[in-house]
Amino acid sequence: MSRPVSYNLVQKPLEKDISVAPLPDGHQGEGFFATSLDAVIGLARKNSIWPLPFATSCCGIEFMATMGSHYDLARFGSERVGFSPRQCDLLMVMGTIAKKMGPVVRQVYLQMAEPRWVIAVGACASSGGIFDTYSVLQGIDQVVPVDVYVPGCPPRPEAIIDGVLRIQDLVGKESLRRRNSEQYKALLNSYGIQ
Amino acid sequence: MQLTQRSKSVDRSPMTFLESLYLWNIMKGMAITLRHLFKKKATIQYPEEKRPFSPIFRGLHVLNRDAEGRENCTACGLCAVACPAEAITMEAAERLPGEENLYREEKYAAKYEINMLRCIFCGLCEEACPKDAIYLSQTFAPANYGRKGFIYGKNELLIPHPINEREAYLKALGDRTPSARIQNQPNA
Amino acid sequence: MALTNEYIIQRLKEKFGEDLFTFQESYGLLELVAPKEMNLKVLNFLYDDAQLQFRFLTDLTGVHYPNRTGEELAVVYHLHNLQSNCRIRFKVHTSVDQPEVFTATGLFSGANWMERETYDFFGIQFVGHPNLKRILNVDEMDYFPLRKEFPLEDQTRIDKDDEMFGRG
Amino acid sequence: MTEQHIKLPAGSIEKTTTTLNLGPTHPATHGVMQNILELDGERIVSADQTIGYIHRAFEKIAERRPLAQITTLTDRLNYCSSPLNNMGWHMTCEKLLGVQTPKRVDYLRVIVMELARIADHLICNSIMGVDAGAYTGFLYVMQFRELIYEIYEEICGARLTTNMGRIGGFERDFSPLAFEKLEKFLAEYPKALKEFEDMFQRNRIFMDRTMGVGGISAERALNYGFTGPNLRAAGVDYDVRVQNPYSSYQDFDFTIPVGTTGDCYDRWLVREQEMWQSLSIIRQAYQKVQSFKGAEASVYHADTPAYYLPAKEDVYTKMEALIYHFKIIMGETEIPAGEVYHSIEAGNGELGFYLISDGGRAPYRLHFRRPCFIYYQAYEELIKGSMLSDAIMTMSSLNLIAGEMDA
Amino acid sequence: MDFAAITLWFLLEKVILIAAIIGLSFFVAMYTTLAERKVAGWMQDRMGPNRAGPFGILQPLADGGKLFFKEEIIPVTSNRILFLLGPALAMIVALVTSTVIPWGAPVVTTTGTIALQVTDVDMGILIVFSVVSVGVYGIMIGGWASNNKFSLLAAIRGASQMVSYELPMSLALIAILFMTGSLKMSEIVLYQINHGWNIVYQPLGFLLFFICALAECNRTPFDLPEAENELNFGYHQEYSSMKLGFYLFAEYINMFVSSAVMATLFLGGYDIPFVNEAAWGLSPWVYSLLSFGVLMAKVSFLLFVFIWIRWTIPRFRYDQLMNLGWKKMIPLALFNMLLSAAILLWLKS
Amino acid sequence: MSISHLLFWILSVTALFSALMVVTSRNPVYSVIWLIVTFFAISGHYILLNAQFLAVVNIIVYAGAIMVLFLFVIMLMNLNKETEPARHKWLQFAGAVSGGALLLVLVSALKNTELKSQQSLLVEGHIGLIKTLGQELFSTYVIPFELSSILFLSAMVGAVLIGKKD
Repeated sequence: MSRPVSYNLVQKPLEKDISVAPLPDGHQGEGFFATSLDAVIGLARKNSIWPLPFATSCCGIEFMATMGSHYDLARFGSERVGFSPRQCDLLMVMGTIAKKMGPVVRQVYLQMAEPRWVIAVGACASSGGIFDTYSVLQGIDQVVPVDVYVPGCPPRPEAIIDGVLRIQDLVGKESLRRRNSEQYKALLNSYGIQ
Repeated sequence: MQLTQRSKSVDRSPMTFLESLYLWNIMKGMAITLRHLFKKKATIQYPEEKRPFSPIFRGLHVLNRDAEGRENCTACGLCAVACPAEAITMEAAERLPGEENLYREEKYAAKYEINMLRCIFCGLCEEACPKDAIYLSQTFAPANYGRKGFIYGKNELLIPHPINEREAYLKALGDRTPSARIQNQPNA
Repeated sequence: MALTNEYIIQRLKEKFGEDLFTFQESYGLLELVAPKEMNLKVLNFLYDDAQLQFRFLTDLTGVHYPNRTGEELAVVYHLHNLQSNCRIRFKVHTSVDQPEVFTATGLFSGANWMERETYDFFGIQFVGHPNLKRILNVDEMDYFPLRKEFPLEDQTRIDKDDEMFGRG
Repeated sequence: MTEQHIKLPAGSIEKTTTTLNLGPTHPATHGVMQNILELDGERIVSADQTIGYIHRAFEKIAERRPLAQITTLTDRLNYCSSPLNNMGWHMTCEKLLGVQTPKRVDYLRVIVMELARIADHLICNSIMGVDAGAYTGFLYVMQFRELIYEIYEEICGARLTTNMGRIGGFERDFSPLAFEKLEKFLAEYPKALKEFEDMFQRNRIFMDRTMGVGGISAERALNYGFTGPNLRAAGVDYDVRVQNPYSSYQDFDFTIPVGTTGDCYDRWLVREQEMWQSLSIIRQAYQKVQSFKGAEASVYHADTPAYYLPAKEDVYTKMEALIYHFKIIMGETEIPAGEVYHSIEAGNGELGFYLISDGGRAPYRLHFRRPCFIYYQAYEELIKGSMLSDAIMTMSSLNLIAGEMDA
Repeated sequence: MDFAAITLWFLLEKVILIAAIIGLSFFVAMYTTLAERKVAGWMQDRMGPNRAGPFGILQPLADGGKLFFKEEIIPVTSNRILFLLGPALAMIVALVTSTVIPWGAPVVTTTGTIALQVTDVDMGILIVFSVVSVGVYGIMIGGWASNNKFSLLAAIRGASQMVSYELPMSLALIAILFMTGSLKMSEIVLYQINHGWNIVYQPLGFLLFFICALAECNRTPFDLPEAENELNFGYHQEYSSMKLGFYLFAEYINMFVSSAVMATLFLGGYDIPFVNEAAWGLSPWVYSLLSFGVLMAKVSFLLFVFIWIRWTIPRFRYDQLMNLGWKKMIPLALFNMLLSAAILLWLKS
Repeated sequence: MSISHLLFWILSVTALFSALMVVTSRNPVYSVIWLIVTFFAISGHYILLNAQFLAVVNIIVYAGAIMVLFLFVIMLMNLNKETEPARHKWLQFAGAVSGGALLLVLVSALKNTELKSQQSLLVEGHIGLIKTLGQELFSTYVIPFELSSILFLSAMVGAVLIGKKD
């Protein structure tokens, strides 16, 4: 049973992500200073993403491999994993989130300092995966806004790094004003977060 | 309690005087870490360097075509039944006259969608297929920003047409000699 | 000294009389079924008897048989005599209306959580259990999910097509 | 600390206890579990464990799935050693269906299972080092877990949740590269393990942290239903591989390491020694696999057309094979009614599968005896009266896997 | 005190010196964070940060920039003023310690002498101790004000640990003072230039001092106030943004300063070993710069040892730490002190 | 006004203000912190008087050790505004009276001392320097010094004994 081809090289376009809020009208001419400050801070932020590994199950084990010597997430400046939500920039939800756990995820998200990003690693966290059951939350986007989804059960470390790279793209492009924008507030409000 | 003849006590000897001084074993540990400081690093710098995957690695799916470029899938639904995550959805359609160069058999999948976010890449669909139609590939599923970005339709799943899209087909085929496994893969 | 299934049956019959139990053997494992009132007495006997010495509770779980009227729920104990390496399976049945079974926590500390789990899944009330409350599910849950009549699926899922070929 | 958190025992204003909530997202609760500790200073007065934070209803799902699909569930039980669970599940099915596996399959399974055991123990022991504050040893041995994953990838195409094997054997023979990587592993791992031991085993700080911490007597451990390394650390040499050999374990020569006090240090040593034993078992199994000649040397599954999927070429060309193929995939195969209990020695102890079949497509009821779930209830007894740091060492030395615990 | 000697030039010189030292402290602390991550990476067979700039040299700037623009969270249940005071104290104390360290040989020019030392008071080394003893407040106040039980536990651990380890530290130091006969840092260095390094005569003293320095800086194996796997970063758990940065930075500045103190007390300060540099006839500026470089090399080595230890060994338990401090370190330090005194008396008589 | 004067006044005001704050703060942790500020101000005075050793020891012992213990105890006792019981009126009154009495005694004792025109009288003296202090302690005052050390030793032994009781 050999496979017809080795790779699926179709590039699925990246969906426009929910977190890049377009600038409101009248703010177009930002001036050189503001835009370059945005760029510099974006660059700083993107190279210093401190993750909070919210690892509940299998994907957490692959995250260990990602932190390990072979893949070394530290190269992106992200090895300072913290379990204190205040100090982290990126909530990495890895593994099944049961309905009992849902409020905890939300609580952790609420405790994080802005700007914060969320990445749902693996099938369970993103959509419930094979656990379409009474006790499992069908995707953490029901309780917190998610910026990047990483498919796989569990994703390979390469895929996790790919997810982090996507987050880096996001972070690098983000304007300093985004977190004060109406769109962002509306997004949070849709999750009941003031 | 002794149940078998095979038990053997672990070595739990009390600390020797040297060990109780802390320093000797700490030095030993430090010598080990220092040795590693100069060792070759194990890291594969992922986006630039890539590690070869096994030829049976279970990554993104592909839908097969036969040598003339006709789709193999007949929408029998076995893969969907075999899928533990219930991630495969399809709609069958009858082949119309004049479409013989598109579909191999009289029935084909008009719609074939896999929700990669649900998929657990267990490979059961590949095993279940009786028509040489669905396979997994060595490409891992990439991350995306929204949930819609993970519904892979036929466009994304079908392999390139072996005649009309020769170049893409060859690229997807990859170098399949065993020695190529040592080299890096093309960009996924 | 090897324990044989015949010997166990004999010992039990000596102690409890001929027709208290129904015996069955499947895949080499002796299975005995007793009335639910007797479960502690039987477990105690199996534990204390100098020959039997079933002192290791391997497993405790429940099963739901909705079609067997009057004995819908079963509690299954797997016991192990480590010294002579012999396992038995012990079952009691109870009705779904009055699912009360005596607890084995006095005998086996390990039974505590297993009974809580069984309660959580099937609603079997273990009489005398020190802390019988839900263990895996949220406390607010108002049904016993592993009973056959309750659905498995999360009702909020929208992204699947159940029309497909006999699954579900 | 606000007032409501402090309980004053009657008649005393000097002694106050503090409630400390360890988990469910505390760094030391690998996976998710909650411990509500009552502390007097740093001493633990009482503990209350809450679990179920990743309860996924495995047993309910299993009632809807054909036997083959349940393998994917067992992967996610103790995810540190998925292949062990896979093999255990397949053996349970084989017991129910009455399938005899050829010797070569047994030995290949032994290789896979012992690799998984090494991966499991290795995570537990190295994480114990991390919880004690030394991170580096963890990364040294994790490189070899990576190698184990590469071997898995060569065998089945996945790294962690392997979905490996089928009823009756494997889906394909091991590739030469898999054996090559296995040889590499056998050659390099002992050195790394030795180095890892050198970093911790006789280091006084580590010994002080683990010796006499979280101990349990053999009697209490048995009463709590301990199995696996945690029971053996308490001095009972109960090992399913020896007591009820499965998959031809009787053909192998190995010893069962036992401890005496059942404390964290003993658990660490037992796991460490078991890794050495596993290595020796893998060597023996690999030799046995190599000793097969001729047609036998390429057997990788039992000859049971009713339960083992036919080869793809036959499916495409032969009618009979196609019918079997459809029957197996749709779950229409003849499954005898009956009740089976089968257990294997998993990374954490006796992993039991209690399968009730009514002859239908899916099990009528499937219950997993999850060792973690059973021994975690002893945690309060283990840590009572010790210090907060001890509670953390005890937790990691028990190797609690939330996925297995909550099922 | 004599204030008559204060001239504008003197003030200017000191202001420049202070600014330089603070800048140096920040720079070294920043790059110690990078060094820690890189060395840890290399020791663990991996690369460490290498994306921010070539070899990751911009990594500290990225971290700083990020922290600076992060939201400041002050928990509602915390005590606002103390919550702010904690990191500020930690930072100030860390910076003040460096005033009495001679950073290089004095520049002796024809017009006068410029000491590369902010102040060369008689009690030099005691000043260090007094500042260090106050250093514990940053942790205590910060941990308490967070109103979080993990932080409070960490604060208590930190306070008792730092107070306990100050004692053997000062006892180890007294043995040095017996030999040098002066508390002045500059004279201690001069003594070593003339008589050889103190570490040769006081190996045990150096070891004790080094262990205490580890404890005072909250480094592994004494990182109990942080203990990420037990107390989840302990006292600074509730801190975000630059306040967290202050705490993290203060730790590295402390490491830097204590390395400098150890280098000065035991490793000959800015003395260049094995050579008689005075005979080279270098210009005073070059010579001073060279001696400064030598001191920095010693400091870097000690910093490396700090990092090296951190990534090798596990941490103590709280009671074991106290046992070690009170039952082993203090008697050993006392023994060392008495032994040194006895030997010195015997040699002198 | 010379720098010494200026510093003297600044330090005096700081010392007095922080001492007042120690008494008036409602939160005991604030009191401790103000007390530490007071100690620093007093150490500043010592330095003005060229008693560097006393200044440093004052900080090491009082600010660095004793106040740490105070803070320690206060943190553990969890004295908050909410938990602190309201004081009786007459207690406050008694406090004021006894404080006033102490002030009276101090004022009357100091009334007849001769005020020097120069505040920093000891500027030229070297009594506060470590060498002279040591010489004085170990020659003139050797017996009181040793006596007090015995007193401390016995206090330590007593503390250990009390601690062991539990």
